[in-house]
Amino acid sequence: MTQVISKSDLMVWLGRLSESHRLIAPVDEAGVTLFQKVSKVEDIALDFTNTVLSPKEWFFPATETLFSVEKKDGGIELVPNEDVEESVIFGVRPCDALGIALLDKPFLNEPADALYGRHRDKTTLIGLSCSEARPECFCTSMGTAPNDPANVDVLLTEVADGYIVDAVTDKGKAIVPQDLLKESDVTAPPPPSMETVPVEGIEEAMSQSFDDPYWERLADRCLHCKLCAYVCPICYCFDVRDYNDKGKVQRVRSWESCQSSGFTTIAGGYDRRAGKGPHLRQRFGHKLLYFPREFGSAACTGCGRCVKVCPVNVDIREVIADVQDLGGTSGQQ
Amino acid sequence: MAVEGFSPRMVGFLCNWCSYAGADMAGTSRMGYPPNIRIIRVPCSGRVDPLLIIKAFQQGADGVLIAGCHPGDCHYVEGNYYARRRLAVFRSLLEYLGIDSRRLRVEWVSAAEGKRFSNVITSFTDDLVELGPRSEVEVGA
Amino acid sequence: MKLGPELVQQIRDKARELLTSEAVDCVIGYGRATDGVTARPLFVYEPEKVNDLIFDETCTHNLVGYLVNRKGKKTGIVVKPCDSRAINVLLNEGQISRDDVSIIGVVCDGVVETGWNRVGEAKQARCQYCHQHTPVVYDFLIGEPREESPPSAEDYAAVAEMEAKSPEEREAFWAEQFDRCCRCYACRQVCPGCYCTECFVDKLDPMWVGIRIAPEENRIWHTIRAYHLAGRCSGCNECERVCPVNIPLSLLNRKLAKDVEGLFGFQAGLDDKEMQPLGAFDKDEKLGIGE
Amino acid sequence: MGNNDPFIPYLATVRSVVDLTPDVKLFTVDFNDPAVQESFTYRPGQFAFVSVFGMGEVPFGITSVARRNEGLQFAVRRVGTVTNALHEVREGDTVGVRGPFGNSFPLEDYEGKNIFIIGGGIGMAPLRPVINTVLDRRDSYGDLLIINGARTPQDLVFAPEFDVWAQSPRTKVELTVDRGDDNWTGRVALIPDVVRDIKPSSENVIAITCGPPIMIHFTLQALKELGFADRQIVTTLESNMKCGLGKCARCNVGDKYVCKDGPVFDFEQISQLFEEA
Repeated sequence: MTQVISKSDLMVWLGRLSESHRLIAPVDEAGVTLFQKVSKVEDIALDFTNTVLSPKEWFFPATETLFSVEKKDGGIELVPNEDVEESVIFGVRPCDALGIALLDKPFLNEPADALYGRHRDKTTLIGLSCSEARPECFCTSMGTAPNDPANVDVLLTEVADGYIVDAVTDKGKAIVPQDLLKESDVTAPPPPSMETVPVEGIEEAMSQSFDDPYWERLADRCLHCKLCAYVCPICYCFDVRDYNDKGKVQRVRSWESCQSSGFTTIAGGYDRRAGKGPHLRQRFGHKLLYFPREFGSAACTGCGRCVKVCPVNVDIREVIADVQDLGGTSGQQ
Repeated sequence: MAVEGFSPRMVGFLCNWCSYAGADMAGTSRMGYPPNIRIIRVPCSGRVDPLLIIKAFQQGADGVLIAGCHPGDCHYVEGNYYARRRLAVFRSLLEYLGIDSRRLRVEWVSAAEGKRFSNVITSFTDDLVELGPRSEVEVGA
Repeated sequence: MKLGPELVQQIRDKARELLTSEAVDCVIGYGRATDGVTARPLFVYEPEKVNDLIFDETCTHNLVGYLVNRKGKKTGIVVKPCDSRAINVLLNEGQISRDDVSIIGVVCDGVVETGWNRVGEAKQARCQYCHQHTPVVYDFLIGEPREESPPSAEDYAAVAEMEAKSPEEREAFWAEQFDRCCRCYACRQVCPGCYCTECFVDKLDPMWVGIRIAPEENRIWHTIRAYHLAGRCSGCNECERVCPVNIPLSLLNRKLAKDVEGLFGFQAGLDDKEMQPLGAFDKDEKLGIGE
Repeated sequence: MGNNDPFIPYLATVRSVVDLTPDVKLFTVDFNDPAVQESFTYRPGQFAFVSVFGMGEVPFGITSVARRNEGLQFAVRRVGTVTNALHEVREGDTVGVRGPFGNSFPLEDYEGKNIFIIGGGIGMAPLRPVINTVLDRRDSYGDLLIINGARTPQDLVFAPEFDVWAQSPRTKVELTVDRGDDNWTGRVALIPDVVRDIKPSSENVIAITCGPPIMIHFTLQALKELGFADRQIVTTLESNMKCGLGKCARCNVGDKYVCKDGPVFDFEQISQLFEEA
């Protein structure tokens, strides 16, 4: 037997959650679906495959104050940003949930990033199984699946007249509305299938192909924008700067990307990673070689966002396949 | 929409050779003008990058004044001609983005025109009082 | 636009000829993307690879920006008429040398709305107000030159509609648009006119715009980005195409194009001689500034 | 640091500011919290971030020796926004310090060996604690040879200390400048050429070098000509970094972080690092 919530009761539940928590859910705006804070549950987009930006922005916001500098007793005091609300994110796809689990690795690695930790502690994830796969999806190659409950607190799976509710963690059990659930013998539909990407042995292949001219050729068409990094559920490079707004002093961190020019430039102007090829290679090197060595798995969830948004079709699936092939022939078009 | 007790904040970019001297002239001649303007001396009106203007608005300015030498009198011969074109285009862009173009004032004030400088500031201040405060700018909201 | 197979073959033949004769060491054109239906930029270095070149109504990319990365290297490039205007902009600004580029110009009736794995039916909006069907500069022309349609009052309709709104409505509209911006700078990176080695927004010592991905700073970015392209934007609209959050950048670029055309009678990139208007002046002009 | 938040610096008060050269100042700071002042310890080669609140924070190699109790010291060259702001800081002002970060020079491993220090410009800053440690424990090490180069005589950062160093037993200091002046009677030569001229033996010696990338590049060549092996040549890498914690993903060289796994590497390690970076 499984527990099921009807579609109308789901809205009732979300309505309750929006009162008790900061509720974040997919919302359609100007033709794009984004995770946003919602006050009216009618605004929630239920009919979406996935959002343009991943939910990482609710743990690692695009811009966030790390601490403020306040005057106290003739001196100063550094006040950490404690402004983190109890939140529920609804509609997290399993790939993005994996992304958050992977983000934990660098951020919660000792010494842990306190602010990230606060966001993480105070947020409950309601996952939503995917009933369809997009052409760019390849999560099953990256260690998760369209119905993977592993990294969410509650997983909902759509069935004929509602959703199967699977409270995975204690945090999830705490928010599940027992009064709205019904026992049912309905079974979950089989998850959609998708293309397989040859990731087996990719670390070794990356290492072997490191000096291959492939990277220079691939970088020919790369624009070195930060789009792939900003839509990525894992990319976590950041910049930190101080602000002094009319006497209000804050240290702020914002997203950055290894594709930025000057990312590795030091005082005096020397850049050890100058050039298009090494620049672009860093992106794939980090995802497929360095991150796995440091944390044991690739920094990719197969969400396909970068594939979808890249203006010039730098397709990580193709890169993985090419790198695997680079044994004999090199050079890619 | 006049707001009771509103005192506009203004930033003035004055060219070193004419308008800054004109402001000096106004001061030394004891010609009064409203104290709302913060003056920044620049080498030439042609030096005023529109980035400076929008930055001033972002930082909470209600109005921005750019003053330079009269056409034909530029210390660098042609800086103010370039400024004229750029500011014409930029002011229209600001208006399009919803910043009332009256908030960006461009005037030619010579070193001898202390009176004119004082009049410009007075009338610009009056205009800004009438326009009211810019909707409260939340820096980095 | 559909090009007949014989015209696509002409592109390939010309590319092969350029590579084989070593007139160029690379031809930049279009190839098929991994979705199998749209196009992506393709750099061809070997004559035997020219058959990977394609051309069809999904070839929306403006490839001209790549020429700046290849300064001093002999390069062949496939351009549509709108793209060809960007070549003139770069020539005019001394960014590329005419001797280094071999231009394969393609006569164009417009390209369609595309996205990843998606080919639309309708022509892109920018093609509907484009009056350039034959490239303005080329070495080899693919297709028959077309008689150009005259400008129409409708060309700037979207801008006029925005201008007709109240300042408050406009401010609110743009605030909402800029709020979505995540400052990925795809719009800048894809733009052939944005070739500064250090963009004003990357100057962080001192910080002019700031790193905060937040509405006020986003607005500065978009305002100055658009302004820096006044009289230089050739209207390829790649910036709007690549925006992940659908910010209507064409409404800004077109506004500046309209003003520049209205004030100075100038359109960017029609030739490589005339100085772009913000780099020039007329002593006696009246522009409503300081008068 | 405070609040277990590694991004929050300790507050510190500037004890003194000394002009070392026209564009380098030496800052000595004490932590405001006595417990931190007591417990904060570090080793030669480690670095810390210094904050000027409202302007930002920048990593610097610590230039003092912990056990000398001379206070925490940084030699700061004026190059950008934060260093400019630091140059405006006065005695008694409050700054922030985060650290110490990174590995250090494995000086215990060098015991019994000759030490050859090659510093260019502000690159002397992280080498000074190495020199002072060797001098503090003079009997544990062989000969100490120091080559210090700068653009002009005024730019030699630790000039007042050269005599102290030179008067120590089995210690030699060689100074060189790119451009001399009327009072300069010393060498006018580039550091790699001085290395070639002096020809130190590559037997039982560790060369420790720090300076601008271009100087390191050519000094490495000179040392190799003299028979130095890669593992005998040690440097401290400079990198753009934002956190010091291995999180901002900026200073990585392959799968190693300059901030955590470095900044001290020998060239055997460095050549391996850059194979995949």
